Amino acid sequence: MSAAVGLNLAVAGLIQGLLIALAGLAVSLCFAVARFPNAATGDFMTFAAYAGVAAQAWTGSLLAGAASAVLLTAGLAVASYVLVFRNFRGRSLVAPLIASIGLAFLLRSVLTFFVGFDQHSFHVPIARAIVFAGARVRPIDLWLAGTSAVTLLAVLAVLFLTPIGRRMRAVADNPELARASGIRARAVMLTLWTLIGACSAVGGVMLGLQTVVVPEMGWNLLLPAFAAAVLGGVGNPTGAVLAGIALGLVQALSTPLVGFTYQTAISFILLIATLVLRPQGLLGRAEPVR
Amino acid sequence: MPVRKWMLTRRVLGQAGAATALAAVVGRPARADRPYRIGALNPITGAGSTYGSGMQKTILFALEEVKRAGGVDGRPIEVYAEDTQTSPDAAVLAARKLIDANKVDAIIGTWSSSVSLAVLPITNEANCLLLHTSSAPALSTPAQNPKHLAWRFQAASHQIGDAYAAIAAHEKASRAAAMAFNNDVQIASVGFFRSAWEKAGGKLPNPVVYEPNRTSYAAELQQALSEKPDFLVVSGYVPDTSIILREAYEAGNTAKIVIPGWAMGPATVKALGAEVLEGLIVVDAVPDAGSAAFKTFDAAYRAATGNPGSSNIYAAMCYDMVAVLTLAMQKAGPSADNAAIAQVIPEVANPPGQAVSSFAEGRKLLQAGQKINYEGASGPIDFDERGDVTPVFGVSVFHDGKLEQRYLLK
Amino acid sequence: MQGYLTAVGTVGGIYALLALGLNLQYGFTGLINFGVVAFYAVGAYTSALLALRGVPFVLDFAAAAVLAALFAWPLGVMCLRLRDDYLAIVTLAFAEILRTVIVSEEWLTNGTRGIPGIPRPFSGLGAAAGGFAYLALVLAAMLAGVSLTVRLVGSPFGRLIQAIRDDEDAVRSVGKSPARCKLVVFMIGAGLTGLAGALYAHYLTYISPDQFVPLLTFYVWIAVIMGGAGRVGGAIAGAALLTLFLEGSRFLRDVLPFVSEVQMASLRLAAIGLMLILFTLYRPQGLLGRVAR
Amino acid sequence: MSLGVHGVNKSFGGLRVVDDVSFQVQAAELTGLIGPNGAGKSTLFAVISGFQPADAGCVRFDGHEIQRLSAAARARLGIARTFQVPRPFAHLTVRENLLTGARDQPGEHVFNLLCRPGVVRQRERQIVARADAMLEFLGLTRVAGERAGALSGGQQKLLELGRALMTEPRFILLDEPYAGVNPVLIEEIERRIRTLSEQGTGFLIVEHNLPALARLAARLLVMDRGRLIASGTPAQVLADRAVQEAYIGGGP
Amino acid sequence: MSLLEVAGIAGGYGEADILRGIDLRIEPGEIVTVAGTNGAGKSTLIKAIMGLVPRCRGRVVFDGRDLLSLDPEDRVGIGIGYVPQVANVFGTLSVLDNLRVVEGVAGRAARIRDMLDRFPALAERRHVAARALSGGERQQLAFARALMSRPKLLLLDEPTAALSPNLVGQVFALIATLPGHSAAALLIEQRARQSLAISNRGYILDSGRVVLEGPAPELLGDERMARLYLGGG
Repeated sequence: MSAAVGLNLAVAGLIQGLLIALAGLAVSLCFAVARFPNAATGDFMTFAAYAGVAAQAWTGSLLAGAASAVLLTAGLAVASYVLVFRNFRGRSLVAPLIASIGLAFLLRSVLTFFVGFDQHSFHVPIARAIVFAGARVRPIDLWLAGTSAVTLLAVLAVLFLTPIGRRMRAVADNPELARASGIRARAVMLTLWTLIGACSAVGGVMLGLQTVVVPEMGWNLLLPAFAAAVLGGVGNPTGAVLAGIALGLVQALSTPLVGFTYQTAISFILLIATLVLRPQGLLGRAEPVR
Repeated sequence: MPVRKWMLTRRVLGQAGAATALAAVVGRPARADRPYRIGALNPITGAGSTYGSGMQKTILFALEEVKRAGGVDGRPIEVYAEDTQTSPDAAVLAARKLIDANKVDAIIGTWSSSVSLAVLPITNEANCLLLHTSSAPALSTPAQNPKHLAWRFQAASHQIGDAYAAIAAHEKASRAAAMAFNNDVQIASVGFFRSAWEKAGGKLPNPVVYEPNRTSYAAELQQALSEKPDFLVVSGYVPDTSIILREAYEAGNTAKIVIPGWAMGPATVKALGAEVLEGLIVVDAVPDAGSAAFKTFDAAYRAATGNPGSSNIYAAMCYDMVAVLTLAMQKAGPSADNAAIAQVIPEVANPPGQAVSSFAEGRKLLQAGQKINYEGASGPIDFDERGDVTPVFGVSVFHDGKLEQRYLLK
Repeated sequence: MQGYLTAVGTVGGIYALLALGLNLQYGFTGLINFGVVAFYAVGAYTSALLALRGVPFVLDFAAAAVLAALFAWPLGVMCLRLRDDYLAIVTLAFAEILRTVIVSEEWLTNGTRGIPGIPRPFSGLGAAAGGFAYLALVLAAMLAGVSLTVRLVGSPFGRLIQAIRDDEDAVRSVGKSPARCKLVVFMIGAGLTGLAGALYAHYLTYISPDQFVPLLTFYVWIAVIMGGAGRVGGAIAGAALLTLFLEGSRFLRDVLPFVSEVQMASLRLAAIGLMLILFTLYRPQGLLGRVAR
Repeated sequence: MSLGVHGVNKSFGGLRVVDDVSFQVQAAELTGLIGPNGAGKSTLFAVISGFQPADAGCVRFDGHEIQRLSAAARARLGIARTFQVPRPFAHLTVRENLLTGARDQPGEHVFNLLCRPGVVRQRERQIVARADAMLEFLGLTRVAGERAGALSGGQQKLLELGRALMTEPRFILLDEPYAGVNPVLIEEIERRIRTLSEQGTGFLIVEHNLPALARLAARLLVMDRGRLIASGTPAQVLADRAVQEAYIGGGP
Repeated sequence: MSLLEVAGIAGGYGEADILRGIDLRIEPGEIVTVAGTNGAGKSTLIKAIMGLVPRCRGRVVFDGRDLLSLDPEDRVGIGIGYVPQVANVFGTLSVLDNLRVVEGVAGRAARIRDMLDRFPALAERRHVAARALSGGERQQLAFARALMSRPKLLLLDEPTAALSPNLVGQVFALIATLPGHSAAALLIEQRARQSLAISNRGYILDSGRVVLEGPAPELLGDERMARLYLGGG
């Protein structure tokens, strides 16, 4: 593999990894604070992509489209918490997990009911790639990478630098102690779901910009997102982001060795290997026995 | 499509058929007491949903045309519609329902090879005809099609592969490359492309097989373009092809790209724009835009769906299925069973015989005892000994945002 | 109509067998298996490939069940000492890996081309009688699954399983190994799933990788959740309800004239999703189940 | 037969809960283990019974090192334990709880279940008979068919003792067997323990009810803050100044 | 009027009751010890007052307000602080964040400075994740966190369990200063003598009921008390 080929693979992998990281962060946040794996994350992304396409068609501006997608999806996530997930407090994680699968199906079918199965796409100027030290970088990649990185950092900043983020981490750490410290669950959960929605929305719009907008797009990214969340250490959002990026890179860089068909399987093999050798995740902390 | 209208259509067709039947009973008794039932089994939902409802509508309006032309002598026709969901399981149950509950004699319009392969044993066992639009080679092997009841209206993979090679020669390509979506049909067609191209003295590196649902095909493209080809076949479907075309442009690709017609939708043009598509070669067993059958089909299709007939090649095939089936029924006579009908299919579709472009024309000539050769909306519709249609490929090139047909491959 | 009903019964029976397998794993033992479709595929491919090499049907079916169970073994050994949800993630990943292997390893599985021409038992009897005989075979397998479940649950082994659900440490303290019991259940469930796969392959006579998608796993989950996890009758009722639902929507179109067929498909999935949500929220024990723990 | 711990250490997150503890308990000599809360008694039990791995040191039973064996394997070897807070199988009936404790039920293997149902049934009959006798002894016959989760705390304590006895142990670790049990029953249990002890079953008992324990035990071990601070006959130990300090706390 | 009045409180987690009708009161600024054997229901009593026991009946009045209708987070708001026995700090948060996280504190920054002044060991390690603290530091942090909201009543669940002797002394000294900060304390202790020494009154629980109660000096001299613990020693 020549350096240029490797470099190009790395660029592609990085973009892919940032997408997985966004989805993985949404999954991980939910797992850390609400304590269940949210299978509807992928369909939040799909919803965001459709919302973005529609809003772009309506306003004529990609920025406005993306912004409305973020707002609408955050609203959707909060609504799903209020209407569904709030009611599972104190039950095992299977119940909300199954309900989130149901929500995923419901969201996707409501979308297809109204807009059908046809392919849609964002309107973006298409430009030739810039060749940079042998690596081809598309201008859109720079935008995608930049936006994803900014979003990831923003979410982590909310989590680590703001009072509400601090409370969120406290709830994730020990829900009972959090209540006994006077932390109000409602505000924390509403913020959490807003973040989950926003994170999925940026991921969905990015995915839509890079590919095409179809009903199954988000669902297809769900497994890698779960993989990132687990690899990063269950309930460790920073870990999920790093693991997502790593997964994208590994997938891309492994192709010269395993070919394109096994590319996706690689991340799952890695996932299983990690669980066996290091059950707490690559960057995780040991889980207390519950 | 509103179901109420469809149910009405079904009933009207039945009644019209019954009237014809009554008239015919006097002369010829035999099986005329029982209508001939057709099952329209299309991919209304799932991966084939882009085409499915257009196919179903076409079958209904084509049968309507048959009825207006006076129907098949001595054979009233009923039609029942079902959805395959583009899934073999659902298709099997739907086929079962059609055969067992609705007692259909022919199933027409199955799409995607896995669906047709799953349905074929059922139709075969029930002595039911299967007219399909799938390209898997296995569908016409003696093992799978022992009674010769299955007929392929879509170009088989080897024919498409040969077409790619012919285009490469026509375009004077020196170094060719290929990418294929990871499924039976696409891998087979680039495989045939490779063998045809190498037989003609060219060389082709291993085709790059890619997975569906990837967020980027940059790496795959990079490998396909690594030998600096001047000719690249991308054999896939609409979503993945859209991504690949855009990424090829962004990567500064200079090779001529050829894609099959089914990988191109109205959304592709809208999404990519004229500049990206400029020079793209699209090959398809295109409806012979000049043919009379295509004009009739196109008008009816526009009326039924609001889209041009050229946007749904499978609908054109369904149109031809109805014509060929009813003409064969007409020729075989009202007492004929499916074996007899199947036997005369090549006789009404292949040369020699006077060229006809509709059931109405053909019926008149058959009544007069003449030989006919149906020339259809999706091509000339001539079958080989295995029951595969031998298509004519149209080669079109994008220029200034418009697809212009350049030449035909026969 | 009889032939159609036979077909619906056959497919429903296969779903019921799948639901019984998952019910044993999740309903009785709490193992979250999200890779149902993988064991199903193992069974289907094993039996199909053996049958095409001339191995008698009885051995094909047995091999399908055994091999599916054997595939469950390493997964179980890896996961069952970890937290409950790890099994869920590993089985989900395993299903995807397996599908990729089936797609890629053409020498064995014929890749995306799939395997046509799988022989079907009783096909010599003709369409009607053969179909009926096959339905009888599927129902017999289902009843075997039911009786196996009933026997296991009512046995000292079943008692141990329930004890494990209550308190694993206490089970250890009396000298029994929870991991061993869970592994056994996981493998038996996988074996039932593999048998269902074999029945499916020989019924359809054609299998290809795109028939083994994750959606199928979720269908089986839906059957178990709706019917009632941890109840033998629940698995059967859930599978019946699911089949009725999937097939019934074919006829529903006639009474909903304002819905197009494309929209009908959306409505079908929407209804499944909504039912999952409502069941987990308001009736977690399912139609026939006892109160979920 | 004896049970010994040698230089056992166990820490949780930097906190040394068991600190270099060594002792040897003879089966013939019923032994009590006392000490204030947090002294590390329960953790030591967990280390001996295999529920927690020791950070250092080893556990010997009957002359064999057993610290590599799983908890279940140690129980099969004959070391039974109860838990400080009762852990019955809440959804099983009281009788089923006892049945689950019985050893050598071939019906707990699927192979036997399907291939040797007769053997399974026969063994089950024996086990049920033993369980019923146990119920009788514990005075739980009246609630035999009730779900264990519905019992009072004291009844659950008894049930747990019974379940441990069903494993036919050679050595029993009892973690506060009297907590929440009424005084009449305490004497009853005491008698039973004494009988078992005389028949050769070893006992190590953690108990806060010192009078009751002192009546029973031949020897007492005292732990405080992870260390073994005293051992001897009950009279010696209770008179020990250090023990009193550890228990009620020293004066101001 | 008493600061806290508990009347006939009963309940538990599973099907069986752990608390079986307990009456208890605490006056403003008073330190009250609750002692008893393991499983007597001491921790459950504290959690019930905090609102962390799912099934709970009876009457709990704090500062004139009925507590049972309030969520735990709201009980913090009206002046109850809680230091659990284990898991009493947020291990993944820094020391500073453990203090900042408390909601509804007027003049939070100043209050944090107060706390750090009061616990110099914490001030030194303010940016360290709490899980890296030693046992004693953790206990201090848990106290500081609970004191952040200026509680009128502090519920302490065995604060000296598993601490080294010199730390035990420190903790008791710390508790003894609480009334000076106008806080009452409900203290669960195994070291009954030391605990009663700094307490005004005490209660002894057994099997979810109060079996002995009275002023601390009386209890210390009560021979039943000694018997319960040392068998007449």
